[in-house]
Amino acid sequence: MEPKVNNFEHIEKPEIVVHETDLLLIGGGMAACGTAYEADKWASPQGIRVTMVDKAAVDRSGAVAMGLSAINTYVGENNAADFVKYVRQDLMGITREDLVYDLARWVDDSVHLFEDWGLPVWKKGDDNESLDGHQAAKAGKPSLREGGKPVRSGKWQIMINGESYKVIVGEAGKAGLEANRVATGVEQNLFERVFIIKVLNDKDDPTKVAGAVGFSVRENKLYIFKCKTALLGCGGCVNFFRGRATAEGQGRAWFPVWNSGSNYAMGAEAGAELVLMENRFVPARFKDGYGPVGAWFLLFKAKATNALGEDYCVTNADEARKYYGKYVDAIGTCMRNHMMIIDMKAGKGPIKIHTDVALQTLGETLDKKAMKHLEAEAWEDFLDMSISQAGVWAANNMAPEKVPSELMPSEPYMLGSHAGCAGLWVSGPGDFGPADYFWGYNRMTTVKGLFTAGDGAGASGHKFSSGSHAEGRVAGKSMVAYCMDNPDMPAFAETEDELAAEVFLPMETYAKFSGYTTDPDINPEYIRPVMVQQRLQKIMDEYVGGTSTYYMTSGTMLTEGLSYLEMLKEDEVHMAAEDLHELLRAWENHHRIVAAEAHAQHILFREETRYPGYYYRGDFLAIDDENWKCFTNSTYDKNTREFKVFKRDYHQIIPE
Amino acid sequence: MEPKVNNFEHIEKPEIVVHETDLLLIGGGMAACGTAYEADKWASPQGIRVTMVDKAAVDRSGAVAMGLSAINTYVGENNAADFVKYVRQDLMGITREDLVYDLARWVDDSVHLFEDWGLPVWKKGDDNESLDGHQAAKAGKPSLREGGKPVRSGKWQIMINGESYKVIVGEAGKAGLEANRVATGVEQNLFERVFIIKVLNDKDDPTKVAGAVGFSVRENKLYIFKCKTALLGCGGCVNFFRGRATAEGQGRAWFPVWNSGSNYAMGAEAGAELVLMENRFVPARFKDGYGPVGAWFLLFKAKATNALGEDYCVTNADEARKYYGKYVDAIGTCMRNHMMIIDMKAGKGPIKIHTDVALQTLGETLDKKAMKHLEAEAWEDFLDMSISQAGVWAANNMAPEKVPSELMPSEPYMLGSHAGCAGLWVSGPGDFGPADYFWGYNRMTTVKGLFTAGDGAGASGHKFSSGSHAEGRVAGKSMVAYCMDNPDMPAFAETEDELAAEVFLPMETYAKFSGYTTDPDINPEYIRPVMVQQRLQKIMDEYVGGTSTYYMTSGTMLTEGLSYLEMLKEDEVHMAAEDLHELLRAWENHHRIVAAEAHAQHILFREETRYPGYYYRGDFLAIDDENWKCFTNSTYDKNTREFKVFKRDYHQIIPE
Amino acid sequence: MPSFVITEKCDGCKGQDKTACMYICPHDLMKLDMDSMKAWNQEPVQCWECYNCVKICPQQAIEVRCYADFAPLGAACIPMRGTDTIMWTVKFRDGMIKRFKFPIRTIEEGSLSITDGVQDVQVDVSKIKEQGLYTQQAAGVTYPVPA
Amino acid sequence: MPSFVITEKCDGCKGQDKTACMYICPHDLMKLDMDSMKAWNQEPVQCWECYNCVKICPQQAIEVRCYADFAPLGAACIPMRGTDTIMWTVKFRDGMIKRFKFPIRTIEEGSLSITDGVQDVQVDVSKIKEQGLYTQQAAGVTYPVPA
Ligand SMILES: Cc1cc2c(cc1C)N(S(=O)(=O)O)[C@@H]1C(=O)NC(=O)N=C1N2C[C@H](O)[C@H](O)[C@H](O)COP(=O)(O)OP(=O)(O)OC[C@H]1O[C@@H](n2cnc3c(N)ncnc32)[C@H](O)[C@@H]1O
Ligand SMILES: Cc1cc2c(cc1C)N(S(=O)(=O)O)[C@@H]1C(=O)NC(=O)N=C1N2C[C@H](O)[C@H](O)[C@H](O)COP(=O)(O)OP(=O)(O)OC[C@H]1O[C@@H](n2cnc3c(N)ncnc32)[C@H](O)[C@@H]1O
Ligand SMILES: Nc1ncnc2c1ncn2[C@@H]1O[C@H](COP(=O)(O)O)[C@@H](O)[C@H]1O
Ligand SMILES: Nc1ncnc2c1ncn2[C@@H]1O[C@H](COP(=O)(O)O)[C@@H](O)[C@H]1O
Ligand SMILES: Nc1ncnc2c1ncn2[C@@H]1O[C@H](COP(=O)(O)O)[C@@H](O)[C@H]1O
Ligand code: SF4
Ligand code: SF4
Ligand code: SF4
Ligand code: SF4
Ligand code: NA
Repeated sequence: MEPKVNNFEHIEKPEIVVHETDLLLIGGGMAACGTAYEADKWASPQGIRVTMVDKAAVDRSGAVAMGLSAINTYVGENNAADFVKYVRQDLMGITREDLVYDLARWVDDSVHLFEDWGLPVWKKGDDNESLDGHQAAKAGKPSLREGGKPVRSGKWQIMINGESYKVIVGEAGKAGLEANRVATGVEQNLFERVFIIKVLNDKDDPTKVAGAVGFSVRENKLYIFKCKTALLGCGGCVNFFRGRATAEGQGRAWFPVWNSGSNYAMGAEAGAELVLMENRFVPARFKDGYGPVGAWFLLFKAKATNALGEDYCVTNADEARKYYGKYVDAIGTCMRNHMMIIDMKAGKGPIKIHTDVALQTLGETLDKKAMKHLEAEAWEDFLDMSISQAGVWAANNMAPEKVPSELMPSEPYMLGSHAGCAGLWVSGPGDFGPADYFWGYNRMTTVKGLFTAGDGAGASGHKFSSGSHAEGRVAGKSMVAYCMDNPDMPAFAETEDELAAEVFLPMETYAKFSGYTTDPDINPEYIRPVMVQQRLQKIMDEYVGGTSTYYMTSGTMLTEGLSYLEMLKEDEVHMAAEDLHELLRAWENHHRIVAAEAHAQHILFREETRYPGYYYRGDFLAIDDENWKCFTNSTYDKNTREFKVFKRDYHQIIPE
Repeated sequence: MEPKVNNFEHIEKPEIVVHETDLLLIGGGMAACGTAYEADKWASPQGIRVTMVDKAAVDRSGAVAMGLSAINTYVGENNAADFVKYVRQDLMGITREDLVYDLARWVDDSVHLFEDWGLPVWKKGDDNESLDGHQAAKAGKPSLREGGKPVRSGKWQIMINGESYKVIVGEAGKAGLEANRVATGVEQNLFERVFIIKVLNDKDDPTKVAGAVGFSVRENKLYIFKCKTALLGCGGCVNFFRGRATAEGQGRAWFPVWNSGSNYAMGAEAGAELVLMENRFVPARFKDGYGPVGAWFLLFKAKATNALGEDYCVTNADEARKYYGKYVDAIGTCMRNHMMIIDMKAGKGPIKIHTDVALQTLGETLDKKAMKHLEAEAWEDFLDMSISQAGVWAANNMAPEKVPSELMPSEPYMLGSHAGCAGLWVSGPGDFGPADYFWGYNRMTTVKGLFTAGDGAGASGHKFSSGSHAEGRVAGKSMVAYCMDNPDMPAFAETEDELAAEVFLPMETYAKFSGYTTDPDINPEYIRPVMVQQRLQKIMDEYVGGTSTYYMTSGTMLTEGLSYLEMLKEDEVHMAAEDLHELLRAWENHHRIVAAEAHAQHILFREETRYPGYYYRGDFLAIDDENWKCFTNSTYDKNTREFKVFKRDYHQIIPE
Repeated sequence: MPSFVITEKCDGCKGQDKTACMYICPHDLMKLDMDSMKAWNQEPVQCWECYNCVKICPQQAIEVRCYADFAPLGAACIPMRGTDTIMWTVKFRDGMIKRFKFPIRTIEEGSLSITDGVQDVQVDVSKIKEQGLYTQQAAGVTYPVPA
Repeated sequence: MPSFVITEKCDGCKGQDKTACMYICPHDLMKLDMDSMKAWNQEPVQCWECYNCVKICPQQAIEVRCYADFAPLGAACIPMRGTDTIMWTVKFRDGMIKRFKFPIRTIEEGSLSITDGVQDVQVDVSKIKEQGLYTQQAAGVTYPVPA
């Protein structure tokens, strides 16, 4: 097909807004709100300007938009070294132990602030019963900071009443921004509903950040940001694999459907090194509604079995050990999936989680009122963070205290903060750890001035909401330090007109060609973003180990899939967008494609099955510690659009 | 939810057309066109009236609408007993040998007529080369009837230039109808664009047919047909399982997307016995475009291998023999799938068919012109009957002579005419075979006066297009005989108003409730047919052995799936249709649901894996000839909406 | 590749009673917009790509664009159906063109006979319960039964 | 269960600059139809069912109907979000009702402070390259390093 050009012949040229700042925070989620909060404290006294850009409204943007029912990383009475061991084990032996250990040193401080800011945290009552955040306050229980006892679901997890979690954290983040705005005298430093499409590099030093460009989904405006340092705080990558819903329900994913891999794509395009992009998270979830299982397994002590009533993690352990040896006994999240999948493939489904037995067992010792409270806790878990699952219960006449629920492993996600570790390769703290893990600024990527945190920072999972916030704060402090060391404002080569033409091309294409046919959806001159996404999802599903192959792939399947991805990359320049909303979808899908290719290329490179239950290399079914107990890193050339994947050393810092 | 009623308060009441006839042919495909043609000859001289109702235009309705490139059943120089052996083997040992043998006695006559009517049939040239239908005529080659030599792809298959196959067969069928109309003096006896929703039973004898009811998709008209005998000629069941396409491509199925199980649903609701409804066809097809493989394997002698270049039917034979013993060596269609699936699950994909090697090998002995002809033949195969597949080649820059193509087993279909045998239980010919296979009229179901043929007639696959036509003719002749024996016009109990209210309820529902929300698609008061279909497909896929479990199911999965189907049955009465087109979709999906439940109930009943490669019972993985070498039949109670499944004897008629 | 209608080319079949594309589509997909008097595929997701609408359109206003959820852009298969042959132009994504011509029938549409040759017989209604289709009975074919 | 808007109840946020539902939806789904001045979900297939539009609508005009491709009809989860608690009414398909009330915050929206308590410190910029978040540095927390 003819290449497409945009000389604004068919659409109105957007207004071009150029905004100069020192720190640019891209995203307004848990990490970026932490950055805004911490950076204000260090930057404002020095007149250093902080600006945040979020594609949505900070109150309810990112993964925590709906709320959460637990804070999954709170060290409390435990210690950082044990946390490293836990994370290392869950991530199959390979993790950046400096980053994980570092995180454990800061994370509780953020949790304490959340409580200060008004987040209700469950506490233990006098008889060891659970009190919700309001009951605890009424009973005069001290805050966590003051020694209050949280209700621990697991060793690292505590329960909260988290419906407004993001509203609260967002309010504090916005307060930090506002304090900085006042201190620096700028007119505006929070831009909501602006989607960033790419980071701009310095015109003389392509390994350095210089700004970012995006557009408003509300007004016909192009936004060009100039900055000294930028944070990628755009969360993980969702819906780049075909999900299990087939139509209306495709927006229902476990992780937030609006996070589209911007972190990984923009990082890669800016030249930042990626790490462990083969890693993915395939959470076992309550079927269809994607209700999380953590509270059910850890707090309510529910058991899951196959249709024969067998605990698949017991009955399949011997079979699993054949390939995965010791990794089976130090069981982690992917291995639990693996043993479930063995039974699903064998036709021993449906796999069920016995909520009924769990609640009845807990109820044995409870009076009526306490039992009511327990039932409310069970529902709150979903009503706080996965309301659809409560809807699925109600729609199927399923009361969790009466009947079990089906579990299902989901489609794959990429993320760096939950039980996964895809992301950008960042510098560690520097006060310990090997020299090759430190290059000056904690959480800086390999691009000078470009930082990341939360889902963006790779090889260091299990941060969760609290750790993402804390890591954002660490990054914020580092960014101010970087600014102080690098006071000159960089410049980029792209002209405003070039950027406008590039960003708005899909709208020009639509305006130019849509009249050619009587249905704007079916037109040989272009492709609508939704179809790009469907094509991507199908390729990933079928060739890169999605649900429909039970997560199986191989060198030959990947090679085939990559050849289809190549054509999709050629075709995405033909996307057409009817309006700004669809333009958003177009660029989201561009990000998904880059992130997806990274995923496929990394899986192809790593010739072993490091994460059974997340994906399988049919041609290398075992874990191969001999050759692959290392990081797999990559760089991307945005001009040739090619990845180069290579190994980096894993250093063990915390002994077994 | 409140039950829905239709008292035509929000929509205009349709005109009610009552049409009386003697033979009512429901459907206008290969079988029904055969019936119309043959019945005319017997009925017209006696003033017996024949009427055809087709949901589409006969010229291009049914499975052959696009065309076909081969006639898959032509006995020719072979004999009927061998045909029975072939079919029995391909259908895993259980078949109605009387029906299959009977078919072999008639089928060639239809093929000869097709050629008389203008269908171009390939012939062998003097040097044994292939001549297309025009070249053969130019070369003066005799017709098949006159001893011309067809180009055989397989023992039973011959090649044609079949783009206009259905136009031709339809023209002859319509000519038969027109001759009958003139002979009987009726005004109209062909109703196109009328969708039949159900067969009506006699008011005094519910085991007897009395008519049928449907509606026009073009005009606001209800059609009530009164008849003495009716033919169910509505083809197979497509898209009741989730397919492999995810969006726009969901209309692309191998079998015709417009055949929605009407045969099975209307037959069951009328009280007719079903047989082998657990059987399905899962064809291995060229990936995505669903291009058939027959010509490639049989005519062009292509080989298929896994990604390692291995012939999976060889390398997996030993493993397959563990469960399926002798059935592996007498290899049939499902077993070929089975061995392919073993490799797919093991990550040895993609499976490829080596079209390149095949054409190059055939080309070795050919000159340039002959080579061009061969290339054209290769393309014609798809351009005649699966144009999408040619499109997939072109879209991927794949020339079949240069690169291999990927194969993929499809989602399941139910059909009785191709390599599958779901359908209605019909009487055999009666001149041979056991007494329990004959009840008076060849191809009559267990409902008096209700006949079927083609995809509708079960336990006798491998009729294909030609056999379906011939079987339709057999049925036509029997129907006239039945009419002669039963000259009284039966009557049904339902009033015209009741039928109108029932048929148009989805439109009343839409008109009444759609304004409640600002988007008529998302409304708590109803469900649109497309979502009913999506829900059905997902249930079938996940619990009844669809593609996403690699065709695995089990007693526990089926039981779970049936509980979801039960709720879907409760919900389908809440379907809403904006217009007649959507009303068509509503009723198609009602038919799919009934057919789908029959499928699930039959699979649940048969406690073995009779058709490995089509589906697996994880709890009964082997073939169990001891207990299950029998037919599984069922009846449906349309009031309780329950199936009763039971065994019937298989009698071997043709010795090994 | 659902079908699509080229706005400029469609003339709504000149306001005839029924348009050619509506008449032929086996799945009731083609619809005429009464305001613009142009046709469109009302449910592309249900399109089988049978090309019947494409082949029948008197204006060559209908083409098919490969299903975008799995086919890369830029290819097309374009038929030109005559009275006895069909010509196909296959355009590859990379621009390569292949052309093919196939027979479609040996007797002109509308002129086949069901009373010619072997069909030219009067059935014997009294033999209706004997085996054999009418042509076979007339030709005196005898039927094998299994040994 | 994508969100839907009850025609009667939506008042288009009284023609304000931006409607509440448009303001809040994290996925840019809610849109105001300028003719009818009513909102609708422009892309239900992308709806996460986060209920933020439902919770924020001043007219209680938005509800959610379970995703029809997998959920049977007739159920609903209906929130009523107050200043410090949220009330949920869960309606089962069979009509059974469950009600729950949960805390949502302990400090009123808009009134949290980032300069109170431990936050009330001036950072020492010269220590920016030392370990510790500003609160921790101020509190003199010392950092473990691995043994
Ligand atoms: C969705 C979800 C998430 C979790 C859970 C359940 C559910 C259902 N569980 S449980 O399963 O265990 O139950 C956890 C739990 O209970 N406890 C916990 O602590 N964490 C859980 N998470 C994980 C945490 O939420 C997660 O770790 C953090 O939120 C990650 O923080 P961060 O990395 O900052 O990502 P974000 O999603 O919060 O924010 C992303 C921001 O970027 C914006 N954005 C994205 N792309 C952009 C672009 N191109 N331009 C501009 N802006 C652009 C977004 O709008 C957003 O502001
Ligand atoms: C789609 C398809 C089919 C085949 C093949 C490839 C492809 C891509 N292959 S290969 O794969 O091997 O390549 C075969 C091949 O090459 N050679 C061959 O002989 N047969 C093949 N078939 C099989 C035959 O086509 C098939 O066996 C016969 O057509 C079956 O005949 P019949 O049972 O009459 O079904 P039909 O589909 O023709 O007709 C159904 C009719 O019913 C109408 N209808 C349906 N429901 C109705 C309702 N409720 N009310 C009113 N009308 C209502 C339809 O409109 C239609 O008229
Ligand atoms: N069965 C389990 N055993 C141990 N930890 C679990 C289990 N399920 C979930 N978790 C942990 O609980 C937390 C929340 O998990 P999830 O709800 O699955 O996101 C994460 O830290 C998980 O690793
Ligand atoms: N699933 C597979 N897909 C593609 N190549 C494979 C696969 N399994 C093995 N191979 C390759 O096939 C060759 C022979 O492998 P083996 O099965 O070990 O004899 C080696 O080069 C393997 O890398
Ligand atoms: N590999 C094969 N070996 C033998 N027969 C086949 C093979 N593939 C298809 N057939 C037969 O070819 C005909 C058309 O098959 P298909 O094109 O798959 O519908 C049917 O009779 C099939 O049973
Ligand atoms: S057949 Fe062609 S000209 Fe006629 S209405 Fe359809 S698209 Fe238009
Ligand atoms: S290609 Fe076939 S199914 Fe599609 S609209 Fe045209 S006639 Fe209908
Ligand atoms: S928030 Fe409510 S009232 Fe306001 S526009 Fe949206 S739906 Fe209408
Ligand atoms: S429920 Fe959430 S995702 Fe859906 S429209 Fe409302 S705010 Fe948007
Ligand atoms: Na789908």
